[in-house]
Amino acid sequence: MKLRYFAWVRERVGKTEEEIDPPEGITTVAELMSWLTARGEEYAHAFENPKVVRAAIDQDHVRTDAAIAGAREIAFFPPMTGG
Amino acid sequence: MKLRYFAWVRERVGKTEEEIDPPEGITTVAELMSWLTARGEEYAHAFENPKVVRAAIDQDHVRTDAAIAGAREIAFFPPMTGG
Amino acid sequence: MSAVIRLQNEPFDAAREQAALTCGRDDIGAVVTFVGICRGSEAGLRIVAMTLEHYPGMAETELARHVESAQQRWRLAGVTVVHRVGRILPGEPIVLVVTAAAHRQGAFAAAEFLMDYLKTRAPFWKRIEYADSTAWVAPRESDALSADRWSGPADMREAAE
Amino acid sequence: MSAVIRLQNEPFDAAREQAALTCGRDDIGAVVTFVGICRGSEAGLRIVAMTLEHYPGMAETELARHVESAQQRWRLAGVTVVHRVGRILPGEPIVLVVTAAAHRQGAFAAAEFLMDYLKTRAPFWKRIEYADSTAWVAPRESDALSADRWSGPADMREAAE
Repeated sequence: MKLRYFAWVRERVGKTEEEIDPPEGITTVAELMSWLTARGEEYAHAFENPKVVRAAIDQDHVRTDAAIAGAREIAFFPPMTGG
Repeated sequence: MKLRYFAWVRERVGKTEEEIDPPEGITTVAELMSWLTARGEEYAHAFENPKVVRAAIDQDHVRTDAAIAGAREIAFFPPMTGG
Repeated sequence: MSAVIRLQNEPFDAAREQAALTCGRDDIGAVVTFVGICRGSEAGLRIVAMTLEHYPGMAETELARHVESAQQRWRLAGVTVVHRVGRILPGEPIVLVVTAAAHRQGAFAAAEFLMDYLKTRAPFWKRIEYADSTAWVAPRESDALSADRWSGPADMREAAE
Repeated sequence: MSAVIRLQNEPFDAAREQAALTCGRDDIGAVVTFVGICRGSEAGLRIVAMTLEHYPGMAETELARHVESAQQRWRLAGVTVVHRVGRILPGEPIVLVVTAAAHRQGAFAAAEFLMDYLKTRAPFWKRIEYADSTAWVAPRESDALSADRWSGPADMREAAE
Protein backbone atom coordinates (compact mmCIF):
# COMPACT_ATOMS: atom_id res chain seq x y z
CA MET A 1 0.00 0.00 0.00
CA LYS A 2 0.99 3.60 -0.52
CA LEU A 3 1.61 5.94 2.38
CA ARG A 4 1.39 9.71 1.93
CA TYR A 5 2.54 12.37 4.35
CA PHE A 6 1.55 16.02 4.57
CA ALA A 7 2.69 19.20 6.34
CA TRP A 8 4.93 18.62 9.40
CA VAL A 9 4.39 14.86 9.29
CA ARG A 10 5.90 14.96 5.78
CA GLU A 11 8.76 17.20 6.93
CA ARG A 12 9.61 14.92 9.84
CA VAL A 13 9.38 11.66 7.87
CA GLY A 14 11.41 13.34 5.14
CA LYS A 15 9.35 12.06 2.20
CA THR A 16 6.02 12.80 0.56
CA GLU A 17 5.08 9.18 -0.09
CA GLU A 18 6.33 5.61 -0.08
CA GLU A 19 5.20 2.05 -0.77
CA ILE A 20 5.10 -0.22 2.27
CA ASP A 21 4.17 -3.81 3.01
CA PRO A 22 3.36 -4.07 6.72
CA PRO A 23 3.39 -7.50 8.40
CA GLU A 24 0.15 -9.50 8.82
CA GLY A 25 -0.33 -8.53 12.47
CA ILE A 26 -0.77 -4.83 11.63
CA THR A 27 -4.53 -4.42 11.17
CA THR A 28 -5.43 -0.86 12.26
CA VAL A 29 -4.20 2.65 11.58
CA ALA A 30 -2.97 2.89 15.19
CA GLU A 31 -0.95 -0.32 14.80
CA LEU A 32 0.47 0.98 11.54
CA MET A 33 1.58 4.16 13.30
CA SER A 34 3.32 2.11 16.03
CA TRP A 35 4.99 -0.07 13.42
CA LEU A 36 6.20 3.00 11.51
CA THR A 37 7.51 4.56 14.74
CA ALA A 38 9.86 1.63 15.14
CA ARG A 39 11.31 2.07 11.65
CA GLY A 40 13.61 4.96 12.53
CA GLU A 41 14.16 8.28 14.22
CA GLU A 42 12.38 10.29 11.53
CA TYR A 43 9.21 8.21 11.98
CA ALA A 44 9.53 8.28 15.76
CA HIS A 45 9.66 12.08 15.53
CA ALA A 46 6.65 12.29 13.21
CA PHE A 47 4.51 10.01 15.39
CA GLU A 48 5.90 11.00 18.80
CA ASN A 49 2.47 12.32 19.77
CA PRO A 50 0.17 9.96 17.86
CA LYS A 51 -2.97 11.63 19.24
CA VAL A 52 -2.41 14.74 17.13
CA VAL A 53 -1.71 12.88 13.87
CA ARG A 54 -4.78 12.48 11.63
CA ALA A 55 -5.22 9.74 9.04
CA ALA A 56 -7.15 9.14 5.85
CA ILE A 57 -7.72 5.84 4.08
CA ASP A 58 -8.26 6.14 0.35
CA GLN A 59 -8.85 9.86 0.83
CA ASP A 60 -11.49 9.57 3.54
CA HIS A 61 -10.88 10.77 7.09
CA VAL A 62 -10.70 7.80 9.50
CA ARG A 63 -10.16 7.28 13.20
CA THR A 64 -7.02 5.46 14.26
CA ASP A 65 -9.00 2.31 15.12
CA ALA A 66 -10.00 1.96 11.45
CA ALA A 67 -8.98 -1.29 9.74
CA ILE A 68 -6.34 -0.95 7.04
CA ALA A 69 -7.23 -4.16 5.17
CA GLY A 70 -7.73 -3.43 1.47
CA ALA A 71 -6.45 0.15 1.69
CA ARG A 72 -4.66 1.37 -1.42
CA GLU A 73 -3.52 4.68 0.09
CA ILE A 74 -3.13 5.77 3.69
CA ALA A 75 -2.24 9.37 4.51
CA PHE A 76 -0.94 10.88 7.74
CA PHE A 77 -1.10 14.60 8.52
CA PRO A 78 -1.52 17.15 11.31
CA PRO A 79 -4.84 18.84 12.16
CA MET A 80 -6.12 20.73 9.14
CA THR A 81 -5.69 24.50 8.97
CA GLY A 82 -7.20 25.49 5.63
CA GLY A 83 -9.48 28.38 4.77
CA MET B 1 -45.71 69.55 16.64
CA LYS B 2 -44.96 68.06 13.26
CA LEU B 3 -46.43 64.72 12.20
CA ARG B 4 -44.78 62.67 9.46
CA TYR B 5 -46.23 59.67 7.69
CA PHE B 6 -44.47 56.95 5.72
CA ALA B 7 -45.33 54.09 3.35
CA TRP B 8 -49.00 53.00 3.46
CA VAL B 9 -49.74 55.22 6.46
CA ARG B 10 -48.68 58.16 4.28
CA GLU B 11 -50.74 56.89 1.35
CA ARG B 12 -53.86 56.48 3.46
CA VAL B 13 -53.54 59.81 5.27
CA GLY B 14 -52.81 61.40 1.90
CA LYS B 15 -49.97 63.63 3.06
CA THR B 16 -46.32 63.27 3.98
CA GLU B 17 -46.40 65.66 6.95
CA GLU B 18 -48.48 68.25 8.76
CA GLU B 19 -48.38 70.56 11.77
CA ILE B 20 -50.90 69.73 14.50
CA ASP B 21 -51.81 71.09 17.88
CA PRO B 22 -53.56 68.32 19.83
CA PRO B 23 -55.70 69.22 22.86
CA GLU B 24 -54.27 69.12 26.39
CA GLY B 25 -55.79 65.72 27.23
CA ILE B 26 -53.76 63.91 24.56
CA THR B 27 -50.63 62.77 26.38
CA THR B 28 -49.47 59.52 24.74
CA VAL B 29 -48.82 58.24 21.23
CA ALA B 30 -51.83 55.91 21.55
CA GLU B 31 -54.09 58.80 22.50
CA LEU B 32 -52.73 60.82 19.60
CA MET B 33 -53.59 57.96 17.23
CA SER B 34 -57.16 57.83 18.59
CA TRP B 35 -57.50 61.59 18.27
CA LEU B 36 -56.23 61.48 14.66
CA THR B 37 -58.62 58.61 13.85
CA ALA B 38 -61.53 60.89 14.69
CA ARG B 39 -60.31 63.60 12.29
CA GLY B 40 -61.60 61.94 9.11
CA GLU B 41 -61.94 58.89 6.96
CA GLU B 42 -58.38 59.00 5.70
CA TYR B 43 -57.02 58.94 9.26
CA ALA B 44 -59.53 56.27 10.30
CA HIS B 45 -58.26 54.15 7.41
CA ALA B 46 -54.59 54.70 8.28
CA PHE B 47 -55.10 53.84 11.96
CA GLU B 48 -57.85 51.22 11.57
CA ASN B 49 -55.53 48.60 13.03
CA PRO B 50 -53.45 50.68 15.45
CA LYS B 51 -51.48 47.63 16.64
CA VAL B 52 -49.58 47.42 13.34
CA VAL B 53 -48.73 51.13 13.14
CA ARG B 54 -45.29 52.01 14.51
CA ALA B 55 -44.27 55.39 15.87
CA ALA B 56 -41.12 57.42 16.38
CA ILE B 57 -40.70 60.55 18.49
CA ASP B 58 -37.94 62.87 17.33
CA GLN B 59 -36.60 60.05 15.18
CA ASP B 60 -36.42 57.42 17.90
CA HIS B 61 -38.64 54.32 17.88
CA VAL B 62 -41.18 54.48 20.72
CA ARG B 63 -43.98 52.31 22.05
CA THR B 64 -47.49 53.68 21.84
CA ASP B 65 -47.58 54.35 25.58
CA ALA B 66 -44.77 56.89 25.19
CA ALA B 67 -45.51 60.43 26.33
CA ILE B 68 -45.67 63.03 23.59
CA ALA B 69 -44.93 66.04 25.79
CA GLY B 70 -42.09 68.09 24.31
CA ALA B 71 -42.01 66.16 21.01
CA ARG B 72 -41.03 68.24 17.99
CA GLU B 73 -41.69 65.49 15.43
CA ILE B 74 -43.82 62.36 15.65
CA ALA B 75 -43.80 59.84 12.79
CA PHE B 76 -46.22 57.02 12.01
CA PHE B 77 -45.38 54.14 9.70
CA PRO B 78 -45.95 50.42 9.08
CA PRO B 79 -43.48 47.70 10.17
CA MET B 80 -40.11 48.29 8.54
CA THR B 81 -39.11 46.23 5.51
CA GLY B 82 -35.67 47.52 4.54
CA GLY B 83 -32.57 45.58 3.57
CA MET C 1 -11.67 51.55 12.36
CA SER C 2 -13.31 52.86 9.24
CA ALA C 3 -17.05 53.17 8.75
CA VAL C 4 -18.82 54.19 5.58
CA ILE C 5 -22.60 54.63 5.58
CA ARG C 6 -24.44 55.88 2.52
CA LEU C 7 -28.01 56.06 1.29
CA GLN C 8 -28.17 56.64 -2.43
CA ASN C 9 -30.40 56.35 -5.48
CA GLU C 10 -27.73 54.89 -7.77
CA PRO C 11 -26.63 51.26 -7.88
CA PHE C 12 -23.36 50.54 -6.06
CA ASP C 13 -20.26 48.57 -6.98
CA ALA C 14 -19.75 45.97 -4.24
CA ALA C 15 -16.23 45.19 -5.40
CA ARG C 16 -15.15 48.82 -5.24
CA GLU C 17 -16.64 49.28 -1.78
CA GLN C 18 -14.90 46.15 -0.55
CA ALA C 19 -11.56 47.18 -2.06
CA ALA C 20 -11.85 50.61 -0.41
CA LEU C 21 -12.41 48.94 2.97
CA THR C 22 -9.37 46.65 2.83
CA CYS C 23 -6.97 48.80 0.77
CA GLY C 24 -3.64 49.41 2.52
CA ARG C 25 -4.58 47.35 5.59
CA ASP C 26 -2.67 44.26 6.70
CA ASP C 27 -4.64 43.50 9.88
CA ILE C 28 -7.71 42.18 8.06
CA GLY C 29 -8.01 38.40 7.77
CA ALA C 30 -11.70 38.13 6.88
CA VAL C 31 -14.11 40.16 4.79
CA VAL C 32 -17.80 39.30 4.61
CA THR C 33 -19.88 40.99 1.92
CA PHE C 34 -23.65 40.80 1.77
CA VAL C 35 -25.54 42.02 -1.29
CA GLY C 36 -29.33 42.05 -1.31
CA ILE C 37 -30.77 41.94 -4.83
CA CYS C 38 -34.23 42.74 -6.20
CA ARG C 39 -35.67 39.41 -7.35
CA GLY C 40 -37.70 39.01 -10.54
CA SER C 41 -40.76 37.49 -8.91
CA GLU C 42 -42.49 37.11 -5.57
CA ALA C 43 -44.85 34.20 -4.87
CA GLY C 44 -45.05 33.53 -8.60
CA LEU C 45 -45.89 37.12 -9.63
CA ARG C 46 -43.46 38.93 -11.90
CA ILE C 47 -41.93 42.04 -10.30
CA VAL C 48 -41.69 45.14 -12.53
CA ALA C 49 -39.82 47.26 -10.00
CA MET C 50 -39.41 47.93 -6.30
CA THR C 51 -39.47 51.33 -4.59
CA LEU C 52 -37.60 51.93 -1.37
CA GLU C 53 -39.00 54.68 0.86
CA HIS C 54 -37.10 55.83 3.94
CA TYR C 55 -37.29 58.28 6.83
CA PRO C 56 -34.56 60.80 6.01
CA GLY C 57 -32.51 61.72 9.03
CA MET C 58 -33.74 58.88 11.22
CA ALA C 59 -32.45 56.24 8.78
CA GLU C 60 -28.93 57.66 8.74
CA THR C 61 -28.77 58.30 12.50
CA GLU C 62 -30.09 54.89 13.49
CA LEU C 63 -27.89 53.09 11.00
CA ALA C 64 -24.80 54.89 12.30
CA ARG C 65 -25.71 53.87 15.85
CA HIS C 66 -26.02 50.21 14.85
CA VAL C 67 -22.77 50.26 12.87
CA GLU C 68 -21.03 51.73 15.92
CA SER C 69 -22.54 49.04 18.12
CA ALA C 70 -21.40 46.27 15.74
CA GLN C 71 -17.90 47.69 15.65
CA GLN C 72 -17.60 47.61 19.39
CA ARG C 73 -19.26 44.23 19.86
CA TRP C 74 -17.07 42.41 17.34
CA ARG C 75 -13.94 44.60 17.23
CA LEU C 76 -14.26 45.20 13.50
CA ALA C 77 -11.50 46.66 11.37
CA GLY C 78 -14.06 48.30 9.11
CA VAL C 79 -17.70 48.40 8.03
CA THR C 80 -19.43 49.69 4.92
CA VAL C 81 -23.20 49.91 4.57
CA VAL C 82 -24.82 51.23 1.40
CA HIS C 83 -28.62 51.20 1.14
CA ARG C 84 -30.40 52.31 -1.98
CA VAL C 85 -33.59 54.34 -1.93
CA GLY C 86 -35.99 55.10 -4.77
CA ARG C 87 -36.87 52.84 -7.68
CA ILE C 88 -34.95 49.59 -8.19
CA LEU C 89 -35.29 47.10 -11.04
CA PRO C 90 -35.11 43.30 -10.80
CA GLY C 91 -31.51 42.12 -10.76
CA GLU C 92 -30.28 45.41 -9.30
CA PRO C 93 -28.65 45.52 -5.88
CA ILE C 94 -30.65 47.00 -2.97
CA VAL C 95 -28.30 46.86 -0.02
CA LEU C 96 -24.63 46.23 0.69
CA VAL C 97 -23.02 45.34 4.00
CA VAL C 98 -19.27 44.72 4.16
CA THR C 99 -17.57 43.81 7.43
CA ALA C 100 -13.85 43.31 7.93
CA ALA C 101 -12.11 41.79 10.93
CA ALA C 102 -9.00 39.86 11.94
CA HIS C 103 -11.01 36.60 12.08
CA ARG C 104 -14.14 35.44 10.33
CA GLN C 105 -16.49 34.85 13.27
CA GLY C 106 -16.77 38.54 14.08
CA ALA C 107 -17.11 39.55 10.44
CA PHE C 108 -19.93 37.05 9.84
CA ALA C 109 -21.77 37.90 13.05
CA ALA C 110 -21.58 41.65 12.44
CA ALA C 111 -22.84 41.34 8.85
CA GLU C 112 -25.79 39.22 9.99
CA PHE C 113 -26.53 41.58 12.88
CA LEU C 114 -26.58 44.60 10.57
CA MET C 115 -28.77 42.85 7.99
CA ASP C 116 -31.19 41.71 10.70
CA TYR C 117 -31.36 45.29 11.91
CA LEU C 118 -31.94 46.66 8.40
CA LYS C 119 -34.69 44.12 7.75
CA THR C 120 -36.64 44.69 10.96
CA ARG C 121 -35.90 48.04 12.60
CA ALA C 122 -34.33 50.48 10.14
CA PRO C 123 -36.92 52.97 8.81
CA PHE C 124 -37.15 51.72 5.23
CA TRP C 125 -40.24 50.42 3.43
CA LYS C 126 -40.44 48.45 0.20
CA ARG C 127 -43.28 48.74 -2.27
CA ILE C 128 -43.40 46.24 -5.12
CA GLU C 129 -44.82 47.07 -8.53
CA TYR C 130 -46.33 44.07 -10.26
CA ALA C 131 -47.69 44.23 -13.81
CA ASP C 132 -51.24 45.05 -12.64
CA SER C 133 -50.88 46.19 -9.05
CA THR C 134 -48.58 47.46 -6.34
CA ALA C 135 -48.16 46.17 -2.80
CA TRP C 136 -46.23 47.21 0.30
CA VAL C 137 -43.99 44.38 1.41
CA ALA C 138 -45.16 42.68 4.61
CA PRO C 139 -42.57 41.94 7.29
CA ARG C 140 -41.31 38.33 7.32
CA GLU C 141 -41.67 36.35 10.52
CA SER C 142 -38.25 34.80 9.87
CA ASP C 143 -36.64 38.26 9.92
CA ALA C 144 -38.09 38.97 13.36
CA LEU C 145 -36.83 35.62 14.67
CA SER C 146 -33.44 36.30 13.15
CA ALA C 147 -33.23 39.74 14.77
CA ASP C 148 -34.17 38.32 18.18
CA ARG C 149 -30.85 36.49 18.25
CA TRP C 150 -28.92 39.64 19.08
CA SER C 151 -30.86 40.81 22.11
CA GLY C 152 -30.42 37.62 24.16
CA PRO C 153 -27.32 36.54 26.10
CA ALA C 154 -24.07 36.34 24.14
CA ASP C 155 -24.54 33.61 21.57
CA MET C 156 -22.33 30.71 20.51
CA ARG C 157 -20.52 32.73 17.88
CA GLU C 158 -19.26 35.23 20.38
CA ALA C 159 -18.19 32.48 22.74
CA ALA C 160 -16.27 30.99 19.82
CA GLU C 161 -14.21 34.10 19.27
CA MET D 1 -28.08 25.15 -9.15
CA SER D 2 -24.58 26.10 -10.19
CA ALA D 3 -21.46 25.06 -8.30
CA VAL D 4 -17.91 26.14 -9.04
CA ILE D 5 -15.03 24.65 -7.05
CA ARG D 6 -11.44 25.47 -7.88
CA LEU D 7 -8.03 25.08 -6.27
CA GLN D 8 -5.48 27.37 -7.84
CA ASN D 9 -2.10 28.99 -7.34
CA GLU D 10 -3.12 32.40 -8.70
CA PRO D 11 -5.03 35.07 -6.80
CA PHE D 12 -8.74 35.27 -7.64
CA ASP D 13 -11.08 38.13 -8.43
CA ALA D 14 -13.95 37.94 -5.92
CA ALA D 15 -16.07 40.40 -7.91
CA ARG D 16 -15.77 38.39 -11.12
CA GLU D 17 -16.63 35.14 -9.35
CA GLN D 18 -19.66 36.75 -7.73
CA ALA D 19 -20.84 38.27 -11.01
CA ALA D 20 -20.52 34.89 -12.74
CA LEU D 21 -22.68 33.31 -10.05
CA THR D 22 -25.55 35.82 -10.29
CA CYS D 23 -25.36 36.74 -13.99
CA GLY D 24 -28.62 36.20 -15.84
CA ARG D 25 -30.48 34.97 -12.75
CA ASP D 26 -33.54 36.68 -11.30
CA ASP D 27 -34.27 34.21 -8.49
CA ILE D 28 -31.38 35.35 -6.30
CA GLY D 29 -32.22 37.78 -3.50
CA ALA D 30 -29.11 37.37 -1.38
CA VAL D 31 -25.42 36.87 -2.08
CA VAL D 32 -22.91 36.32 0.71
CA THR D 33 -19.22 36.54 -0.16
CA PHE D 34 -16.45 35.54 2.21
CA VAL D 35 -12.83 36.37 1.43
CA GLY D 36 -10.04 35.14 3.69
CA ILE D 37 -6.93 37.27 3.46
CA CYS D 38 -3.32 36.66 4.51
CA ARG D 39 -2.65 39.06 7.39
CA GLY D 40 0.65 40.94 7.82
CA SER D 41 1.37 39.71 11.34
CA GLU D 42 0.47 37.01 13.81
CA ALA D 43 0.82 37.51 17.54
CA GLY D 44 3.01 40.54 16.88
CA LEU D 45 5.41 38.78 14.47
CA ARG D 46 5.62 40.09 10.91
CA ILE D 47 4.55 37.53 8.29
CA VAL D 48 6.71 37.33 5.15
CA ALA D 49 4.51 34.80 3.37
CA MET D 50 2.20 31.85 3.91
CA THR D 51 2.32 28.52 2.08
CA LEU D 52 -0.80 26.42 1.60
CA GLU D 53 -0.23 22.69 1.23
CA HIS D 54 -3.10 20.40 0.32
CA TYR D 55 -3.90 16.74 -0.35
CA PRO D 56 -4.57 16.67 -4.09
CA GLY D 57 -7.60 14.57 -4.95
CA MET D 58 -8.95 14.35 -1.43
CA ALA D 59 -9.26 18.14 -1.14
CA GLU D 60 -11.35 18.44 -4.31
CA THR D 61 -13.53 15.41 -3.58
CA GLU D 62 -14.28 16.36 0.00
CA LEU D 63 -14.96 19.98 -0.89
CA ALA D 64 -17.41 18.93 -3.61
CA ARG D 65 -19.24 16.73 -1.10
CA HIS D 66 -19.59 19.59 1.38
CA VAL D 67 -20.73 22.03 -1.30
CA GLU D 68 -23.37 19.50 -2.38
CA SER D 69 -24.48 19.08 1.21
CA ALA D 70 -24.76 22.87 1.70
CA GLN D 71 -26.79 23.20 -1.49
CA GLN D 72 -29.31 20.66 -0.31
CA ARG D 73 -29.48 21.86 3.27
CA TRP D 74 -30.13 25.51 2.39
CA ARG D 75 -31.63 25.25 -1.12
CA LEU D 76 -28.94 27.46 -2.63
CA ALA D 77 -29.20 28.98 -6.09
CA GLY D 78 -25.42 28.77 -6.48
CA VAL D 79 -22.10 28.30 -4.71
CA THR D 80 -18.55 29.18 -5.66
CA VAL D 81 -15.52 28.07 -3.66
CA VAL D 82 -11.99 29.00 -4.70
CA HIS D 83 -9.08 27.98 -2.48
CA ARG D 84 -5.53 28.97 -3.25
CA VAL D 85 -2.58 26.65 -2.75
CA GLY D 86 1.12 27.45 -2.82
CA ARG D 87 2.80 30.65 -1.65
CA ILE D 88 0.65 33.63 -0.64
CA LEU D 89 1.82 37.10 0.38
CA PRO D 90 0.31 39.33 3.07
CA GLY D 91 -2.73 41.19 1.75
CA GLU D 92 -3.41 38.51 -0.87
CA PRO D 93 -6.65 36.51 -0.76
CA ILE D 94 -6.48 32.88 0.38
CA VAL D 95 -10.03 31.59 0.07
CA LEU D 96 -13.32 32.66 -1.47
CA VAL D 97 -16.78 31.35 -0.67
CA VAL D 98 -19.80 32.83 -2.45
CA THR D 99 -23.32 31.59 -1.71
CA ALA D 100 -26.48 32.76 -3.44
CA ALA D 101 -30.07 32.09 -2.38
CA ALA D 102 -33.56 33.58 -2.51
CA HIS D 103 -33.24 34.83 1.08
CA ARG D 104 -30.27 35.77 3.22
CA GLN D 105 -30.55 33.26 6.07
CA GLY D 106 -29.63 30.31 3.86
CA ALA D 107 -26.86 32.20 2.10
CA PHE D 108 -25.26 33.26 5.41
CA ALA D 109 -25.59 29.83 7.01
CA ALA D 110 -24.14 28.02 3.99
CA ALA D 111 -21.16 30.38 3.75
CA GLU D 112 -20.39 29.91 7.44
CA PHE D 113 -20.83 26.14 7.19
CA LEU D 114 -18.40 25.92 4.27
CA MET D 115 -15.84 28.15 5.97
CA ASP D 116 -16.07 26.12 9.18
CA TYR D 117 -15.51 22.98 7.13
CA LEU D 118 -12.54 24.48 5.29
CA LYS D 119 -10.97 25.61 8.58
CA THR D 120 -11.31 22.32 10.44
CA ARG D 121 -11.74 19.31 8.13
CA ALA D 122 -10.60 20.10 4.59
CA PRO D 123 -7.10 18.69 3.93
CA PHE D 124 -5.18 21.96 3.74
CA TRP D 125 -2.27 23.05 5.92
CA LYS D 126 -0.81 26.53 6.36
CA ARG D 127 2.84 27.21 7.05
CA ILE D 128 3.84 30.75 7.93
CA GLU D 129 7.21 32.24 7.04
CA TYR D 130 8.39 34.84 9.52
CA ALA D 131 11.57 36.86 9.02
CA ASP D 132 13.71 34.37 10.97
CA SER D 133 11.64 31.19 11.17
CA THR D 134 8.74 29.23 9.78
CA ALA D 135 5.87 27.59 11.66
CA TRP D 136 2.93 25.36 10.80
CA VAL D 137 -0.29 27.01 11.85
CA ALA D 138 -1.92 25.38 14.88
CA PRO D 139 -5.66 24.72 14.75
CA ARG D 140 -7.76 27.34 16.59
CA GLU D 141 -10.09 26.13 19.31
CA SER D 142 -12.69 28.68 18.14
CA ASP D 143 -12.76 27.01 14.70
CA ALA D 144 -13.57 23.64 16.23
CA LEU D 145 -16.37 25.18 18.32
CA SER D 146 -17.68 26.96 15.27
CA ALA D 147 -17.69 23.74 13.22
CA ASP D 148 -19.52 21.84 15.97
CA ARG D 149 -22.59 24.00 15.30
CA TRP D 150 -23.46 22.10 12.15
CA SER D 151 -23.53 18.58 13.53
CA GLY D 152 -26.11 19.24 16.25
CA PRO D 153 -29.88 19.55 15.80
CA ALA D 154 -31.10 22.12 13.28
CA ASP D 155 -30.12 25.50 14.65
CA MET D 156 -32.04 28.74 14.99
CA ARG D 157 -31.06 29.99 11.57
CA GLU D 158 -32.70 27.07 9.87
CA ALA D 159 -35.79 27.42 11.99
CA ALA D 160 -35.89 31.04 10.91
CA GLU D 161 -36.06 30.20 7.24
